[in-house]
Amino acid sequence: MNEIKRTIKYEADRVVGFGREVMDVPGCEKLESCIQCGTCSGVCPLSIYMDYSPRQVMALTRSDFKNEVLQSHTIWLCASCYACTAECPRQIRITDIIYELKQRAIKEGIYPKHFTIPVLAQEFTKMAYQNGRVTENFLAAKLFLKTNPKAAFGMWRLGLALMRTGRFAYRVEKIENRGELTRMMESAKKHRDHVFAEEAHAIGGHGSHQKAH
Amino acid sequence: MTKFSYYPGCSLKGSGRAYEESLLPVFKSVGVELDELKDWNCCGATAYMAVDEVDACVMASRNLAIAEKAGHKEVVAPCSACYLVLNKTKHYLHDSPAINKVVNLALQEAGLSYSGNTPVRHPLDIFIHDIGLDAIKAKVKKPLKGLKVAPYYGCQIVRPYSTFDNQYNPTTMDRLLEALGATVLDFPLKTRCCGGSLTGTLPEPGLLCTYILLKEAKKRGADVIATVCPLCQFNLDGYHDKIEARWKEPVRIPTVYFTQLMGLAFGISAQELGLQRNITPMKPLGATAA
Amino acid sequence: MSVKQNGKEEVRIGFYVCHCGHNIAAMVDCPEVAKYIETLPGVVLSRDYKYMCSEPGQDLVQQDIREYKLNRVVVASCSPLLHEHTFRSATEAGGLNPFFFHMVNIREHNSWVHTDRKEATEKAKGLAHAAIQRVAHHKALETKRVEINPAVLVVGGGIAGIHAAMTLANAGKKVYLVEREPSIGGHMAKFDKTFPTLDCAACILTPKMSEVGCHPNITLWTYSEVTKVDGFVGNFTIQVKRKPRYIDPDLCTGCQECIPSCVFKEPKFSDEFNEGLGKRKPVFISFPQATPQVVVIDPEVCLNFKRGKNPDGSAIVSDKCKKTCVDACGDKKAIDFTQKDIVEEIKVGNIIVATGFKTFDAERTPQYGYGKHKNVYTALEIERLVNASGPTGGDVIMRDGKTPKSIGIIHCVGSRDYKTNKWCSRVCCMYSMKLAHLLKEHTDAEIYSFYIDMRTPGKGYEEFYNKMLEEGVHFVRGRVGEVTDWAFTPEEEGKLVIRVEDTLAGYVRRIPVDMVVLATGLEPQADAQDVRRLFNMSCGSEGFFLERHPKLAPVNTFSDGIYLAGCCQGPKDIPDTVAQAGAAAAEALVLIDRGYIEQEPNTAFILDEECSGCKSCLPLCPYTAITYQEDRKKAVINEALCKGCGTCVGACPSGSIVQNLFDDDEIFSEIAGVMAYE
Amino acid sequence: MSEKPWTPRIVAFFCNWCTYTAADLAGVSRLKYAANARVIRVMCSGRIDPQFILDALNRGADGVLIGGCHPNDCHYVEGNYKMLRRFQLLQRMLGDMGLEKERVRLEWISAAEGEKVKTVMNEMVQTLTRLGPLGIPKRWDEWDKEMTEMEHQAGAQEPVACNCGIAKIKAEVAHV
Amino acid sequence: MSKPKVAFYWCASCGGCEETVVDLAEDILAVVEKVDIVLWPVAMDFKYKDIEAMADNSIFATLLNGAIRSTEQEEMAHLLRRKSQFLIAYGSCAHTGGIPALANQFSREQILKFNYEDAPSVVNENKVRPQLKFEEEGRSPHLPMLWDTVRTLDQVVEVDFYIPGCPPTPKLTKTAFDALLSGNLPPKGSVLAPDMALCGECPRKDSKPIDVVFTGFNRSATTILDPEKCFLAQGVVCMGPATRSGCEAQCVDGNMPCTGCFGGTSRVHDQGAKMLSSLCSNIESKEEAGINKTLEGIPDPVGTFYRYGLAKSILRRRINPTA
Repeated sequence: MNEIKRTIKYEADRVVGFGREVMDVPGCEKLESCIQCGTCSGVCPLSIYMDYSPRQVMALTRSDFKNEVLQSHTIWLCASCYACTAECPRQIRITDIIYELKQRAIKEGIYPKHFTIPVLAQEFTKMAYQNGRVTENFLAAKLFLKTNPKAAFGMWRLGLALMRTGRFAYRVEKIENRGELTRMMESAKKHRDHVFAEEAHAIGGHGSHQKAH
Repeated sequence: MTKFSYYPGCSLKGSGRAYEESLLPVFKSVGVELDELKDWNCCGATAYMAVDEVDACVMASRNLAIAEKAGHKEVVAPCSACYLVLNKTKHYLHDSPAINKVVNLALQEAGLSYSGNTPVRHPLDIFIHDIGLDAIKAKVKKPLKGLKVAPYYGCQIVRPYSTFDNQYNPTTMDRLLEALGATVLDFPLKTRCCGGSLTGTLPEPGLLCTYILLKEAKKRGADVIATVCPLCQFNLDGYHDKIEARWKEPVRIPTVYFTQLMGLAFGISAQELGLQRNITPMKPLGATAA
Repeated sequence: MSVKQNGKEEVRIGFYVCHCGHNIAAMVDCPEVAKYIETLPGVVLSRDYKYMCSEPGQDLVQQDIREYKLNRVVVASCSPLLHEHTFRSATEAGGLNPFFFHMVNIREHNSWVHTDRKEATEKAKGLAHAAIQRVAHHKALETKRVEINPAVLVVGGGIAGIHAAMTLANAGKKVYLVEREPSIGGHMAKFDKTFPTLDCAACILTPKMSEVGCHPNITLWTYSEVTKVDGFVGNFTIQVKRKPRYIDPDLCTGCQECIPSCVFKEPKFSDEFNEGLGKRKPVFISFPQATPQVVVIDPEVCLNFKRGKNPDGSAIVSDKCKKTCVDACGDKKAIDFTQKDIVEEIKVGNIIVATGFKTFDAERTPQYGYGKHKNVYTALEIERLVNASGPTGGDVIMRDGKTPKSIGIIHCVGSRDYKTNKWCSRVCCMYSMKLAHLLKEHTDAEIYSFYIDMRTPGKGYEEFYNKMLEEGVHFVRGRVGEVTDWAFTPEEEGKLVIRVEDTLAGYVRRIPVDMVVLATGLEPQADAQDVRRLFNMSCGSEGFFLERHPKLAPVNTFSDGIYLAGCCQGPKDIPDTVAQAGAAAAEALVLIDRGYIEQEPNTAFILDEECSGCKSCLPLCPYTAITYQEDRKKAVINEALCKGCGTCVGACPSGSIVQNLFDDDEIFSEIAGVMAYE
Repeated sequence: MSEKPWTPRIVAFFCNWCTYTAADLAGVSRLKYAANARVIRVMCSGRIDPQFILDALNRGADGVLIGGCHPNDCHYVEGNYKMLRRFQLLQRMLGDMGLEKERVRLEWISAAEGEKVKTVMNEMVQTLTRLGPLGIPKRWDEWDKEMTEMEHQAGAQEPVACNCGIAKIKAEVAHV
Repeated sequence: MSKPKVAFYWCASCGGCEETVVDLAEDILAVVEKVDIVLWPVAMDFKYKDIEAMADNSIFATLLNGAIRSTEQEEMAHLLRRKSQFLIAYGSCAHTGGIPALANQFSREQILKFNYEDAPSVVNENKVRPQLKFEEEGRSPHLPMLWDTVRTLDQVVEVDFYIPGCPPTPKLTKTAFDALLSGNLPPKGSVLAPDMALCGECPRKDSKPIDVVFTGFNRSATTILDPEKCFLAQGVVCMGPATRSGCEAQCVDGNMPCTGCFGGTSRVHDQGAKMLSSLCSNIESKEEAGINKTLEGIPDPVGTFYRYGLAKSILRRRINPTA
């Protein structure tokens, strides 16, 4: 992109409260103490491809730049190798924060267009949800048809190799008791909101509230 | 004969079936019986966590509950992603009362329950700490003399929930391979990411990760890379063409499961161990010695 | 309104609530508290005032005492540990016995820790109510004086200990300086130059060291450790264990003939002083300017100890060795393998603890490859490497024999890191830049300095930073992710690669270098906890010794007569250390020159009439202050020995032991007071 | 304060050298915690007489917190052990007297542990809020009613016919 | 002029205190000739209305023993208070609640249920309980109501003096009488017994070493007791150190440890708490586990430390009788 772009940020560009929201999610609270040292980017094997470095994503999140963060490639480039989480001198659970951001991006549907990964995530989820299992090559096929069939074409050699070596699945794997799984997921949908509300209330007060690690 | 619950995960039934094919006989020969969880379901992997943490926990916890029902106190999860997700779920259930409540309500629907104390363990952990190197040495019939192996652990079994090995410099597989008589190389990238699912979705960055690993292994004179994870194996084995095309550099080097190497050393045939499933095949043992 | 107390005396209480500027007033409605207290029986007047501890505040108390014939004073302000003394004095100046005063803590325990003004105000009322009820029971008391032994013990012979000892000795006081190592000098003796002035550490330190060595008022015991501390401020009894160095210091002339003559022709044992970069013999002297100039024999490696040591420390002399050293020493006869541990017992009135710090163990941050890649060094190793008297005579030659052309210095190793040490070590930024300068000077290499935040708060420090920028040191703001030895690009081949985000440029970078220097942080000595117990001090959460008050008593500890100097209290640089050592010495001098201290009269005593002689209290007193008089069949407390803990009071089954300042009726009325207010 | 909703009232006894100082540190560090406790300073936890604890409860405290130096760290060598020993039996005895054992709490808090003061205070407020008021004085107002009141009830009560000695006890049970 | 009138009355008590009065033996005659006994239910007949008929304060002194635990006892306490110049709490029950006050560990319901239904010796299928009022042959007698809480006399009416003990000794009783009659009295509210703990007059005092620490507690019922040695030195709980003297250590003479019937000294608010404090402080162990092991020897602290004093203790009764 060689057109000149304005890069200044005005207060109106912030979605005030976003940072707080994220930091209130169990496991994400330590973001408060980020000192922007860049260790996360320093150890991230994929940071070299990111539009914002993990460190910047942390800063942007904390400063309420919701749109910038949710539209960034960064969160989708995370391969969740947890190197950043393991190395962060402030013990911030960066990988989990990135997960949190991915979830929000998907919920709000504002992830970068024609980006395969969120689609993969969703397709994967759907398949896992419906069949209880995931059959890789079917998933892959689906994915490529949804995103760019051309790429699928580019994969034919690999496909053949897999068939040759007998690593290719010809039918979709399913669990027997799919109803059971569905019931569970339904129940989760039913209860989650009020349970979380209750817990938040129970914790409240002056209490240093519980956190997921 | 000690028994463990066995959670294979989707890959070990699919592209990673060679892992299972080698895992079972090897465990058998050291006197461990794995019985597969009845009607287990996908752990949700990293993808599900990206969509919805709570649902992901519900999904994963069904397996833990089934395991608890089965009555063996420990679950073996060979796939790194499964290992991580199941452990992560345990942590969430322990740390977040809310998630715990939701999950248990969900489990009730299925007439299941989970008490929280079912350790999820990786085969490496069990081989080293339960069975022990001496017992393994004793089983070696064909030592892997002169076979130069680059031990590759990947990320998710050492970070962040693993307790059985050092997260900076894991050595369990190193020690195991040495016990098999192999020459274990100092492989500085042993815990560096292989690119994970990116290889499929965003080839450029994904394959770079894989390329770096192959390149370094080759440079250090490895005959073979040993891995513990079906996705790593897939990445390191499946994309040689693409990588060579992209970076104009020969990187062909076979990547096999550490259990396959154990099997070979135990004298099990390559066929039984599913070695024929490698896209870049490993040379038969004798040949490498030269 | 006023009430009669126990028949005779009429209690007239003056109550004062302090705003402490906004510190209290912001969270506590002071006028309302005053208004409430005014209504309580016995309260003659009740005021709120901006700063009670100020001159006018104290005058106010004194005037009121005279004007309103007050006989009790209560002040609600900060912690009694801070200002109780101030207000007691004011009360006394007003013509009352100081112990008719009582203090209420509504700042540290209230306004500073609460968020709801109403709740905080209610709490203040409750606490004040309690004090009003309590103070009515107060009695006139006399403080007791304890003589101060003018001698001082200084523990630790680093720059802090040296400076404190010299200050006291020059003031004409007797000083015992105890150092664990064979020579004094501490870490500073290992440094090459000192920031920001770059003057040579040895040049400024060694003169002070030799002064200490020959000062008539200083008894210097190196290679020794304090093993026992008894008594209290003014009269401590100390036991010092002196390890045998197998050399008689009085006979040794420091000629060091013994060293070349040792049967080990080549030095082959790791040299601690040079951080293991050099080698020494079993008989050695730590460094040329070591004080005292007395060699040491290392029993771990000397052949004469092949058959080990006796329990008392002396050698079970073996014939394995030709004892060439003894011949070399000749008729001086200074070498003595039969030397034993000596335990000295001394009496002192004050103690200065200056036990220093330990540098962070770089292997605890494996991502930087210390101990794995041989060209990764710690800062202290570099100090020796660039030092003219160091193992390489000042030439920067790496472990692989090469001279570095590019060097990366990594800041904050074992600092600001929640996985190792949370705190900032305060000196690393500066010493890293100093090393950058020295390394550049010695090697002309390209220097990269990786920092999180550049901290240069000190006279001439920022200027030094600027100097380094001008000298062309490449500063990269970013905490290094990893140091590895695998190459991705040709220029990385055979180098150590530093992977870091250059947070200012906004790129992740891979920077190949020949040498990596880890600016390791400062942490408490490994045995800090034992030392703490030995001297009955407290430690902060990070393990450094805790000062009595961060601002107002920075060198005092919670044990009177025991002071802190230098890095044992927290990381600090040489100027601050010296300043603190001087302050500690001054604190000691205060007591010594006054000659006595007044002790809180909170001692317990037994009501002789009432004591049934049940003997229950006897085993309880840790100071054996309680004795049983067989003839009278009663227990008595020796006030001189009583430290006022009140354990016996709480345990006397017939309530026949009472304690000044903390008597039953005082505490019961305090309980009634806090509960009276809803 | 009747209008304000009930919150637990805590009497705390802190030793001068460790816990009281820790509370000062909490203040200096501006940590924030619940305002329910009233701290009474003693030189050593060894001074704390079980009578104080009972008295505090009897005067309306919902809980009592005791703070002393960690084992081995007592400024007076071992006052804290003496407290620990008393506490063990006192807590059991209070149980026999119908009090929940969480109402009295013993904590070792060193001069450096300002944070711990905060957490302990907050935890205790949470626990007591869960347990609800102890309010012994209020209970006595209730209990003492039986002294005069019940006689009136007895008088007011309708006599019931006695069928051959088998007494009707409803009345009796009614107001038990 | 007529002799001063004296009354004896009993409430919740065992009658032991009456015995003491009788035990004054020949001294009783001395008393009798100095005073008119106008009321003494244990020894002579009288009617409630006789007392009611008396003028207020017409009785010189009333020695009332027994705790107050029923409406009738309360009524009598008030009546006698009104009629007497001096009301004296006589004996442990009136003074500190005594044995009856151990009932304060339970609710009335629990007590009635046990005594009329659950007690092994009871046969009562219909679970009949005493009722307050009933009609029979035209009469309607009514029973006093049993209280939930047992009280000391001074928790019901104002008391002038206390004579402690279960029972008080004849000697204390006589000196009390002498003091009353001679009119040289200590301040109102005094306990008419020495204000020093029992060890002061204990014959075994010297047999206690100065360094007794406890590693365990023996119970007098299950150990052979050395007849010479201080009980505490034998690891047996003796309330002596926390209990007023004046009994001349009679229990100790009988080789039984003091159980504390004289109550604490004037300087103590809670005899039991004080004894607990002193015993525990001298336990040897420094770890919770070890301490609790040692304390296993005191299975029932309430019964041990408040055998006679529960009503007078700071807490006075169990807080949640149902809990």
